[in-house]
Amino acid sequence: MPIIHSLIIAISATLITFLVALPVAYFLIRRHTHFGWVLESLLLLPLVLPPTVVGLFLLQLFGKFGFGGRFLALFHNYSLIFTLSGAVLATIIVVLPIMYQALKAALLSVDSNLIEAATVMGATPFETLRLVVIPNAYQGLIIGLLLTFCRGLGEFGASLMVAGYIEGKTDTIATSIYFSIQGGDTSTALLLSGVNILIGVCALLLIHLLNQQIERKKQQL
Amino acid sequence: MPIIHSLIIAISATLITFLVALPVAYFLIRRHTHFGWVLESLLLLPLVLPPTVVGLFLLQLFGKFGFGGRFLALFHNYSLIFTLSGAVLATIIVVLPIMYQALKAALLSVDSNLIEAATVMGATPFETLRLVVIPNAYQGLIIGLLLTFCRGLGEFGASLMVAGYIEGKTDTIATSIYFSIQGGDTSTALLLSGVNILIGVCALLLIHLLNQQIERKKQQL
Amino acid sequence: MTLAIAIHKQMNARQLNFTATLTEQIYGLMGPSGVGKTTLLRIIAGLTTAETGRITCQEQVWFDAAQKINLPPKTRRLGFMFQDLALFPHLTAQANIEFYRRLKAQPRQVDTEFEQQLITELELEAYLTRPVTQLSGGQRQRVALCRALISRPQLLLLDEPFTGLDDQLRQRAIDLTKNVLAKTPGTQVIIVSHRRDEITAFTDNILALER
Amino acid sequence: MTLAIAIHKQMNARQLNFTATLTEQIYGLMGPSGVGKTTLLRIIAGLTTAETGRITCQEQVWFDAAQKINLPPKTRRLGFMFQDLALFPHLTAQANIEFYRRLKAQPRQVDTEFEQQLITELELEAYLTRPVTQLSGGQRQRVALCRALISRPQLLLLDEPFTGLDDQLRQRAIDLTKNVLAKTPGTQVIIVSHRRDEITAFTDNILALER
Amino acid sequence: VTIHYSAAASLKDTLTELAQNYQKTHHNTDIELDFAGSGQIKQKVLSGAPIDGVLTASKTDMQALTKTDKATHSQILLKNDLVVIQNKQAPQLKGTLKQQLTAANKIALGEPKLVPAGNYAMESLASLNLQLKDKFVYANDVRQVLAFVASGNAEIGFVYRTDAKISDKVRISAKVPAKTHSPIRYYVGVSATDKAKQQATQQFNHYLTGKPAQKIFKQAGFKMAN
Ligand SMILES: Nc1ncnc2c1ncn2[C@@H]1O[C@H](COP(=O)(O)OP(=O)(O)OP(=O)(O)O)[C@@H](O)[C@H]1O
Ligand SMILES: Nc1ncnc2c1ncn2[C@@H]1O[C@H](COP(=O)(O)OP(=O)(O)OP(=O)(O)O)[C@@H](O)[C@H]1O
Ligand code: MOO
Ligand SMILES: [Mg+2]
Ligand SMILES: [Mg+2]
Repeated sequence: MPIIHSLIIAISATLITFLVALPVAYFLIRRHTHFGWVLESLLLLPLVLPPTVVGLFLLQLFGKFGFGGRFLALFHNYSLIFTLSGAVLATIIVVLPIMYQALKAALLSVDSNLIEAATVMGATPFETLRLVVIPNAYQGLIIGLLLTFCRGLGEFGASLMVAGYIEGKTDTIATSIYFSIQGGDTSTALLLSGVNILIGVCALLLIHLLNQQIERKKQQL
Repeated sequence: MPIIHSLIIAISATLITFLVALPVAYFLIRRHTHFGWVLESLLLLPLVLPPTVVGLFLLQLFGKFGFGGRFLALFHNYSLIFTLSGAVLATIIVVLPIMYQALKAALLSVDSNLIEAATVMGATPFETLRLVVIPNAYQGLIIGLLLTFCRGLGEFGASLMVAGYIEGKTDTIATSIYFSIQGGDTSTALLLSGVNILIGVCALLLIHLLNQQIERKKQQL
Repeated sequence: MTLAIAIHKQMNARQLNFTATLTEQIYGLMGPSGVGKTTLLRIIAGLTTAETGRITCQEQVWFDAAQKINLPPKTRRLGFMFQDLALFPHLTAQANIEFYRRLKAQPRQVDTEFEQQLITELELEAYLTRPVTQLSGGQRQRVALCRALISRPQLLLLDEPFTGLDDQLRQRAIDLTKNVLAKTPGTQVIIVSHRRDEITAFTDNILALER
Repeated sequence: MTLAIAIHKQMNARQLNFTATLTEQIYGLMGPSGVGKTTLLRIIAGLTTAETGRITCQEQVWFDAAQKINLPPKTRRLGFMFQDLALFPHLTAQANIEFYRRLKAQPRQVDTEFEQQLITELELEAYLTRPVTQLSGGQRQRVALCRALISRPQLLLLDEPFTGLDDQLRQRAIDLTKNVLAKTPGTQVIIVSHRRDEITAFTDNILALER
Repeated sequence: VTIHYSAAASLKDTLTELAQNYQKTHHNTDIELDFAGSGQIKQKVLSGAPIDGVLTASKTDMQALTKTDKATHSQILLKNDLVVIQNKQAPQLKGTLKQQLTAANKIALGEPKLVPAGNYAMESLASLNLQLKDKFVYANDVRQVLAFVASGNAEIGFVYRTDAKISDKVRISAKVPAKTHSPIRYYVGVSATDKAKQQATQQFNHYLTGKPAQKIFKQAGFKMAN
């Protein structure tokens, strides 16, 4: 179970941050607004704070008496706290800065001539992003995905705060490792660490194979 | 004091990981060795494991009974545990994967034609790195530095394990935040969080100004 | 099309003043290196903004510094062959040429027969499935020319389109371009070249930029 | 210099076989677009590896497929002007030209007077302090030529060095290159061009590549 | 001499004050205080961290150390009580502990293997014959139990009496009878290997059991062991 939970959390956090950060980064690079400056600072926040603090903040916000919590309670008395969705949310907040900065670096590396060429040809900003920027930035984008996914696997401070450690419901590999180590159960901890590393290496391998595929496609068409 | 400690830790961890990761990433990109594959997996390790676990591992390695600890004890009975150097070491291990992957992405974005041109002109790999690759990858490099520095500021799991929380000696902003929250001292926690955010935003600002400087130099020479 | 623009700062502190009314279909643009030919095309395309002036095209105001009008490039219905080509390096020759088809917002009719003819005339069949990064200089040049010609724009801007081709290919490319223009009378074209013969093969309307 | 090489795979499955012994100082290399001119220069420079063959230069084996000898490019003492220029975009024109001076491992004597002369002849003074990204196509072309000529190499490889220049500048560049070569008899040169007149201005030794 | 003293995190403020007082009169002893969870302290000592004095919030952690001779001279220092807390914003819970617990949807407690308070809570629940496992939310430490209750998402949580004071968002709704769990004791011990440090640590431990120290401990809500 912890393995499945971890995978759910890491994968959905990666996908969601990707889909959120990509348009934001793209938009902010294209126009240098002052608003962007504020947003970037905000985005750094979860990085400079200990994850536990981020978790505590989210707990208060989405708790029964918090603003977010009361709002969500309007929908069939829904609550994020002590659920897997809560863990996903916490992880998203923690990994978002990494994803954002990595994507920004990737987008910045795309030759502006290509963007101009697409624009002149009548491409909308979104089409330019999809057809020109992403394919040319893919190496950097993939590294951003890898970093985010792996950090999502390892994160436990914030999600433990928001989702708690409920066996069979919100336990993840990272929290299980943490608890078994603290409880002196080194063998379980080692086993679970091994699992996490394996997942990480699989992700790396996947990316490696994907890269090779793309390179081969380019070369031996 | 926590502020100074945090700055020492974050800055030295950033610099050291930069100096370590840059040549490694450069070397591994130039030649596709199988060894590199193993190294990359190893480098992912601290990312997929909870920082506390990384800290515990370091504690065992550099403790009285560990291999590293016994080795260091040969030098005037030196010990890393409960020292600022220990915190730096722990932080380095935690942030190294982020630095490495960010640098890799930055280096990959440099046009290979330029590297060929430098090579033909007689540049050694190191000269090529210094004169061509770094200046052309600087946007990505700077983002790597920012990410690493900020994560270093926020890290506390691993360094708490290795260096403990000793007021006036190894307390950092992140661990102080953690303990004030533990003690219910929310106002101190908020204040210290503010300090950390301020430092983060200053780093961002610095980078922004630096970028502008470089751009202006390029444009209005 | 009427043009009256001035630009100074974005030209390394050189001065470019240019005024013209273009009524014919084909114009050649000549001038010494660094005089501002590329800059002029970029201004017309909306990629660089002139400091003062006004550009209109078929009753439509594209640019007016005084009124702060500046139509975005994508609505100007252009074909632009860049001096440095700006081919999409992640795509094959064919995908570069057919890039227009993937744009949904501003579809342009590209008929397959016409495309086939361009490709054959420019001797590109054998390379269609290759990524453009694996093509020779001259092959890339032809892909870029093909990409610009195929778009059937309102205004076609060709920046040194025939450079780097051997005499035989150059002649073929010139003839082809002439053909395309003859078939699409609605397309106005400005051709930049440093060779007078390349221009006179098309037209006697020469716009000269001088220092 | 003796050359005997064959390459197939890295040329999009075209075939390139080339054998020659170069004893004169100046050679022109001609052939239709895509035939392998650039590829040949890259093989000589060591940037692309031929499948079979052998290259020697002044008694030194640079490449031997059978013996698996392949001297790295940096020890071949080359000057290479690339078809796509490959200027360093982060540097000014001057810094690009003087890039050699910053290389400590293989210093080449660059005398200031010589450098000054090249810059003047190529009309580059006014642009020296500009980043190359802000130069026009022809200006960039001249910076690249200047960077290659200044290096005083053992072997100079010029890939379409005079393309994109107007007649006047082209003539000046050709004369200048001739001058430089006359002053440095130790430098052997291979000039790629698609224009016969550019080659014959230098030499009658034409290496022709055919399909 | 400088001694490194690792203590349970819940004693941070009290012990910091005591160490300062102690150093005023004992100029030749420097005390490096370091705080962590009891389990973490045990881990650190077992991993060979250079710790001279330990103060744990549980018997089992201290026992793990004395058994392997990693700590000596262990002795009980303080006592504490287990209580259940609820959110101040919620209506005051009525009824016996048993009723309160069965009525709750979510019960927050420290992970038993890790947090001593969690372990005691489990003992009590067992002796009260309550099967509530599917209501448990395990927390990393006491603070997290407080946070869970303060956020309103766990109706009830187990903490020590002294911890209940940390947060002003919770109130004690019931006491857990002391006889339902093994006694809650704080232990001090000596882990130093160096003679001089051993002595200095013992002296400090002795000071902690003395009158002036007791007063300060009492202020924080602890009871003395004897
Ligand atoms: N981005 C830029 N910023 C500042 N100055 C520029 C920029 N691009 C070009 N210039 C300068 O503007 C002038 C005109 O450049 P432009 O590229 O229009 O010349 P051109 O007529 O196309 O020359 P060529 O025939 O060499 O291509 C040149 O002096 C050039 O240095
Ligand atoms: N990296 C590459 N991988 C595979 N094939 C390539 C690569 N580069 C060039 N080619 C192919 O090799 C052939 C020779 O290319 P080359 O660049 O040497 O031609 P060229 O004689 O210089 O032509 P041009 O005058 O157009 O520059 C071409 O058919 C080209 O498509
Ligand atoms: O920095 Mo953490 O809270 O140990 O993932
Ligand atoms: Mg131009
Ligand atoms: Mg070529």
